[in-house]
Amino acid sequence: MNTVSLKDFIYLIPESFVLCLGILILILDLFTPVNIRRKHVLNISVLGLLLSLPLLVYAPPKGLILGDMVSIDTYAIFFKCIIVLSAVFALTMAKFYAPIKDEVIGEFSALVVFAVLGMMFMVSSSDLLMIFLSVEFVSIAFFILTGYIKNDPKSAEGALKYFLIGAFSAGIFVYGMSLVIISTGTSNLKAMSGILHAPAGYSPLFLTGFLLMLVGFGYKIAMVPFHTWAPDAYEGAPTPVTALLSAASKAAGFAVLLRVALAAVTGRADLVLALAVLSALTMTAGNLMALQQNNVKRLLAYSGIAHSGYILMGVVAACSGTEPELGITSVLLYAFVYMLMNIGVFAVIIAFFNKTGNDDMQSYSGISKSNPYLSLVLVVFLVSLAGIPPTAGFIGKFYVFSAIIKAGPKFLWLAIVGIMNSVVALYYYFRIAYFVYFGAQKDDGKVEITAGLAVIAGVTAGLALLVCIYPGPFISAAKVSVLIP
Amino acid sequence: MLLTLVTFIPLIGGLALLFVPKGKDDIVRGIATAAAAVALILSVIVLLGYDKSLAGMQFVEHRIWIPSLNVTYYLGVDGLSIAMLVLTTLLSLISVIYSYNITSRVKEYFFFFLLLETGMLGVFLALDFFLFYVFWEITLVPMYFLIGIWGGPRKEYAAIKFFLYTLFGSVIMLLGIIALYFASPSHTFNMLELAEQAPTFTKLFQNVIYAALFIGFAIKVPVFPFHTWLPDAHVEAPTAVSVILAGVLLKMGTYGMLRVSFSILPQAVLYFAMPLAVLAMINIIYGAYCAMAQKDLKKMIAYSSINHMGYVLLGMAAMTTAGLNGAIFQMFNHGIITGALFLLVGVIYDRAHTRDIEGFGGLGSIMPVYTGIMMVAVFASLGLPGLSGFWSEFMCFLGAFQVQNTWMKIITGLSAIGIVVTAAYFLIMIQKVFLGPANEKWKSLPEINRRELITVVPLIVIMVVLGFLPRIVMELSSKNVDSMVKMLGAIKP
Amino acid sequence: MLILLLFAVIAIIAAILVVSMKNIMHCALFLALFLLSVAGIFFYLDADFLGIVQILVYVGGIIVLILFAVMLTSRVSSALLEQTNEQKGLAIAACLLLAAAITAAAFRTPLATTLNPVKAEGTTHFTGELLLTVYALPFEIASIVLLVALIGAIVLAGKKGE
Amino acid sequence: MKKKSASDAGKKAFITNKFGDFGFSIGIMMIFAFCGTLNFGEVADAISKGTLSGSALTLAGILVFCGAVGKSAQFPLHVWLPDAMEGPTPVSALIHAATMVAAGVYLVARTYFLYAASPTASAVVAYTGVFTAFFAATMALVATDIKRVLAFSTVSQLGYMIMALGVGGYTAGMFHLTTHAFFKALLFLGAGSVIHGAATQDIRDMGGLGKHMKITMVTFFIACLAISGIPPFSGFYSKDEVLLAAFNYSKPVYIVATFTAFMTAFYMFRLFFRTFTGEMRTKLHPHESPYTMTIPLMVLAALSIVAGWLFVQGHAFESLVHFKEGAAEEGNALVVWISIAASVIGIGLALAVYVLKIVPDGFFRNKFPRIHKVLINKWYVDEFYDKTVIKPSLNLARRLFSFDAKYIDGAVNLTGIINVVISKLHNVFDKAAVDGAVNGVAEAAQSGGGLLRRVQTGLVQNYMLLLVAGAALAVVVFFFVK
Amino acid sequence: MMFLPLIGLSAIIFAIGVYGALTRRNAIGILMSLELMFNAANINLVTANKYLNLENSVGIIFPIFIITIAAAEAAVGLAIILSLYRQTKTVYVEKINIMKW
Repeated sequence: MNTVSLKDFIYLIPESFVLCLGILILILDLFTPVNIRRKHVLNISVLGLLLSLPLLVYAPPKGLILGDMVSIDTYAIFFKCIIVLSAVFALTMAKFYAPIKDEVIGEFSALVVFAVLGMMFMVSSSDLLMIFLSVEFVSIAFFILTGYIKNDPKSAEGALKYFLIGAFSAGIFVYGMSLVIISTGTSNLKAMSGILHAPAGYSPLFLTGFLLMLVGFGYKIAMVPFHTWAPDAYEGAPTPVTALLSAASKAAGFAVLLRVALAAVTGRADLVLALAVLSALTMTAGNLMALQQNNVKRLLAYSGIAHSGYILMGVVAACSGTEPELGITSVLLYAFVYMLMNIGVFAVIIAFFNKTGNDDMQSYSGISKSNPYLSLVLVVFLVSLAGIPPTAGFIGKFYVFSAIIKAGPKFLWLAIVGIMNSVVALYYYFRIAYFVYFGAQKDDGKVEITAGLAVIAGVTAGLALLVCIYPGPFISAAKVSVLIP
Repeated sequence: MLLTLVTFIPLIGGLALLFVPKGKDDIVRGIATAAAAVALILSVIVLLGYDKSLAGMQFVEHRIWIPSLNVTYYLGVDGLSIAMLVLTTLLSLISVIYSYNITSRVKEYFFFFLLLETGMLGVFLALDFFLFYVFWEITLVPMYFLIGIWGGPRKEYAAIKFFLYTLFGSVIMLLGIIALYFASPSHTFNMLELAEQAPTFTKLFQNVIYAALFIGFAIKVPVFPFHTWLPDAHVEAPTAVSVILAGVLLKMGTYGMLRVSFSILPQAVLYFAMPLAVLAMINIIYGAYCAMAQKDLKKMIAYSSINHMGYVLLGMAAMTTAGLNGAIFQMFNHGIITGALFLLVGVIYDRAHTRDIEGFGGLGSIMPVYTGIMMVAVFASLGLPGLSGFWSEFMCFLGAFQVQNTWMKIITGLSAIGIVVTAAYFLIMIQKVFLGPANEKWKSLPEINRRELITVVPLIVIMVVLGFLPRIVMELSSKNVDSMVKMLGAIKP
Repeated sequence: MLILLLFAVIAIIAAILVVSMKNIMHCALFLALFLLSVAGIFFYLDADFLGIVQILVYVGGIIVLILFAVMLTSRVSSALLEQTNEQKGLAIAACLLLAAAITAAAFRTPLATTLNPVKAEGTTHFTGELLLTVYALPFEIASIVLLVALIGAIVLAGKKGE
Repeated sequence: MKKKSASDAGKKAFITNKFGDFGFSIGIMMIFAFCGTLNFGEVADAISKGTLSGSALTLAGILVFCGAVGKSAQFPLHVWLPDAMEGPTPVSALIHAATMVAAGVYLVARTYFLYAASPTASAVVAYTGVFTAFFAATMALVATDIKRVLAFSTVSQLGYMIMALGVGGYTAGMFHLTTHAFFKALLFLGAGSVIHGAATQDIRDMGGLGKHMKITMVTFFIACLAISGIPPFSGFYSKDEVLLAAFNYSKPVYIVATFTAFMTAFYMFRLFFRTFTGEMRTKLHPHESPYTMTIPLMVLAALSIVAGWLFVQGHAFESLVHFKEGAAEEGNALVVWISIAASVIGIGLALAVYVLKIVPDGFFRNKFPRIHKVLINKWYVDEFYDKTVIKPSLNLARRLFSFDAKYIDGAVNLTGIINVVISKLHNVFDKAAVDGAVNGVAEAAQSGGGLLRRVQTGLVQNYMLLLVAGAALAVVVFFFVK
Repeated sequence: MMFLPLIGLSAIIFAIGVYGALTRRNAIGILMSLELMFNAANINLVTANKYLNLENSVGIIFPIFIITIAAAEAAVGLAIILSLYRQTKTVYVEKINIMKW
């Protein structure tokens, strides 16, 4: 039995801070009158999350602590920053999102904060037990958040589907884990990696278990064919939750998937190939289905699936060779970039929702005439999502493609599939732009641009442009955060 | 600093536009014109300061941009790009002036337009492949909106088709760029450095990369069979955008081939010379015949662009001094001439609201000045000696014929059929539109107005002047072409 | 050995009944039976603490919860309705495939199986020690998860915000 | 309508010339490719050094000749010249027909070193020339438009010159070019005067104009004599030299050329007699043209008379052009007499038909209606071109374009065969749904998306089944397919 | 040695659970089937702990957490079902498909 120093809890100060924040909000919620709750409670949670950022950035990385359960490394910190940032944005958006009633806004923000906490543990996890626990933690929080809008059957239905598929895949996930533990004798990734790389390390039982585990990860990152919940949950969930779900939850999923993959997949050609095939499937299916959508949130869900495919390309690149750095960097960068643009796009969607009352593309018809600012910002995000310079999306795509090309000619086909897909993707992204700019104007009414949404949209758009125009700091941040397996 | 200024002044102007209060369209137009004019003036300063006796890069700006990727902000001009630089700024200013007749969503229009100009200038000036790609892609989005919002009846279709097509090409190009980066010993995007390291690339690698880049460039040119976006885009685009599209954007493709493929992948260029020549031939003949079949004036000129870009390709496939010089010159000339033609078509369309060749007749007596100008442009386009188009076409053919290869000679010979067909379709058009009895329906069409004259006349003057003094442009590129031919000659087996 | 076999058979039969009974109430009861037999297996495998937890949490908590929900929705949970959907065939095929693959993989994996000696005092003390050392962090997190679930259940099922 | 045909003619002239230039430009490129220069002197040197020789030289020569064929309206590109007579005034017709076309002849003469070095090329030139001369003359026999007759005669005379160059008589060719310029200018201006006076161009409507337009008639007569080659008018000297060169080159060529001289005399005097003699056929009010028109006529008439004689004095013309072809050939009395005889017979025949009416007017037309029809229709060359070149070109253009619109677009959009297959399937299953499938990619992608979309049934257990199936499939593939 | 038979048992129970989750029309029924799946994993782990040398005795600790999570999920899941029931008056999942495609 290892000796475990409980003093290492000191390295979990950011997590503890977020936990305390969540509890504080719950308590505060009790003593705040309903009419000022939206303002005060949300402000405090945003502020608190913002405060945790410096804690994260300036806390020294430590490596594996607490019985090798979690790893406080720069890799995790990078993802934690993404998560916290997207939660900050999501909560700010929630302030202007009417369907979430004042009465429950306190619990809402507390749940978001707890979800953030879960995701923070998730990206640090380096033990199957921790992975399971934190993944389920996050899932449970999101089940609740998805079904948060009372009286909206879509919200409840989304939550039910999300929950049923989530719990079901959790069952498969944990069963896979049990097989992996049986076959390797350990639940610790580091130890597992060592055992696997011994001769005959990959037993059939392990492979079966790992594939079943892949279901759990696949569900988390919306990988085909485990993606089916995403469109329904995205459409049903309150839009701020959708934003958080697509930006943070996905990033966290990738963080933990990559961590596991680096330990278990690297050097196993067939597993890498399996990931590559899944990547190709994911982006293709996601894009093709997105072509059909008229609901913007649903469309973004499919597009998010496609983006998962792109990020998986980075994972494939990271696992395929002896030099995983570029692949890991590309995953980190893409996750960050994707967070930026998705958050921005959802901010605009909320603004438009506040005007039109629904998320259908057709209802955006000609909206650019009355709302040139938001429309232009929206175009920046669409361009970015399509991966066209000078936007962040391009840098992300560039890195992913770089990584996959560097992995050698054996994954050239994947790169080409990716290329084809980015062309298809352009079509549906610009279908939104088509309605916004080319459609016949419906009425003259201006969207009441709430300052907060405008700021979020503006800031994320600015960042999206900055990441391409002056990418140095972002890239070096990703580079120092590369996980050395 | 000069080149940076040239490149970004339009963008700065475009951003400034956004802060103009609503309804002040004249201020918007003023700012846009000023920005385009400043860019033109600066580019002329560059041209005057350009030393044509040197083959190397001039006005170089080199700064670190993304250190971790070894990406640099690297601008410079040489003989390949200087003509394109001036062409771009000139046509942009002219198009901006022509666009005064745009009345809806003026602010957005000029914003997108100036953004487009920055993108185009960047493409011609960038010497870092990454930077090049960024600018290359920047041109797409404004073009999409320019066609999609202010275009003709089928604008949405044309816009998305243009966008998808060119994006498809450019993403494949991106793969090629990345592969080049990793293959180069110093992991660099610097085009000049890559050119130096060209010998380290294997032949197979060069061929593969060439193919990847070619698709990207070919779609832009456009080379048969990637050309179908062009007629649609041209027909639906507003006049000024057509001018830019034909005048400048198409050149990005051939410029890319010269700048990238010819200097970085010389082996592959030699390997693919013959296929390129065949494609050039197809472009010339096919484009000409398609143009002949058109009933729509604008579509005809659009197809004539395919035809004329074929000459450029032929000159490039020749890889001789005359051919390459001719190709570069033809790029410039085609920009000027086709730009003028589109403007002129725009003039008549604005008046008659139709472009049906059959529907006109006898305009010569109704709009004599307009007819005269149109004639000059048409004759320049079909290569009448004494006008600029002749020289470049002739040089392209001459260069191609010089190649010591029977097939090449046959291809060149066949391509020359295109010249005849070109003359045929233009003359048919002239006859149907301008000659013959005046059509009663158009009796009251007003003559070309001052704004339109201001835009067209400079182009006509350039055609005539270059018709007599082709050396003005030809000299600019000759040094670079010499060294390029020498380099290609050295590796020839 | 026989005891184990007995528990195993009961578990399987109960499991099958859980997924095939028409009356949802009966299903819940068979689930309880299943959980109890699994607890029996745990006891047999010297995991006495876990067995206790199984009985307490599952049978005492979850089953009660489920029964509660069944009764709340009883108006529609009529026993007369068909309880399985049309994708039965496909589901059976997929499940058989999965079970076969897992079993085959297990049989093809050479594992050095030995009987682990069990400490005389049972596993409770030992488990507690582990939970406060190596597994201290998961233990803490588990408590937060339960807190979140609690809040969530209240928010979702409660009348607040309607 | 007049203007329309004028613009048609302009177009025709331009395009036909382009065809010639097409060959010409390739020829130039070829020369450049071989010799590396386009300087005449240097090219000549290169040829003498053998840099350009053999079949390449022949080809280059023929290609360069193409330019002359177009510009000088030689068969088969002669079609534009008669139509160009539609030009508004006789003066412009003069420029068009008499002087501009000389450029082609000049081109061949200027590049004589090509032909001197290549017998095949020069033979092509010679035969083209003589055929054109004959061919155009036949058409001139029946033409009724005064300007058209002159145009055909121009073509014919140009054929003469070209032939002369082809048979090696460079000086002769250039000489004929010079003298021809005088009398053809005279003829055109005379015709202009006639048209001005009679207000018609159709010689069938004229007759007896001589009474009213004396100066015109006399000068026109002089020009007709000159072109017919009657001594001592200028045409005699040059034509004589041309025929001499042909005689020395090849007898058949010579015979055809001489026959052409006969026809020339006949149709020129046909024109003359029908215009100026006999009865007036319509009620015109002809009047002599003003002095501004008649004085040039007189000057040109004088030149037409003396120019030939002047130039042969002391080999004046040869020393002027000095081709390196050695001394001029000796005169051949036989050739001289035969050519004079041919001309005289031609004039006599015309006299017999149109003045003395020994042979009834229309005799030929009635006797050989088919041949007449062919000639009137200019040997159907235009129709032939229309059927074989113009229509097919336009058709090709249309086809290519529709091909472009339908297939390339479709096929490219869809990246290949999938589109075709899908559209075929559509065809089989749902005929009504078939349409061009132009936007293949989008369609294919859309329908692909549509199929995939069916996966998203909205039923959560379908989703779960998919999930399990995916996992099971992965496991199975992993263990059993590998 | 009962190792492999116990693994087989868990596989069977897992398969039964999956089958139930795929076919039960009643959402609560699905929930119960899910419990079977979790228990299958628990059996695996406990068996492994008995017969294999697992690091840190993860075989008996992990099930504790699985049970905890199962309880939490059951609570949340039932809450969701109840919330939906209140709106749509049904617990049959195939009737819940307003969102699709």
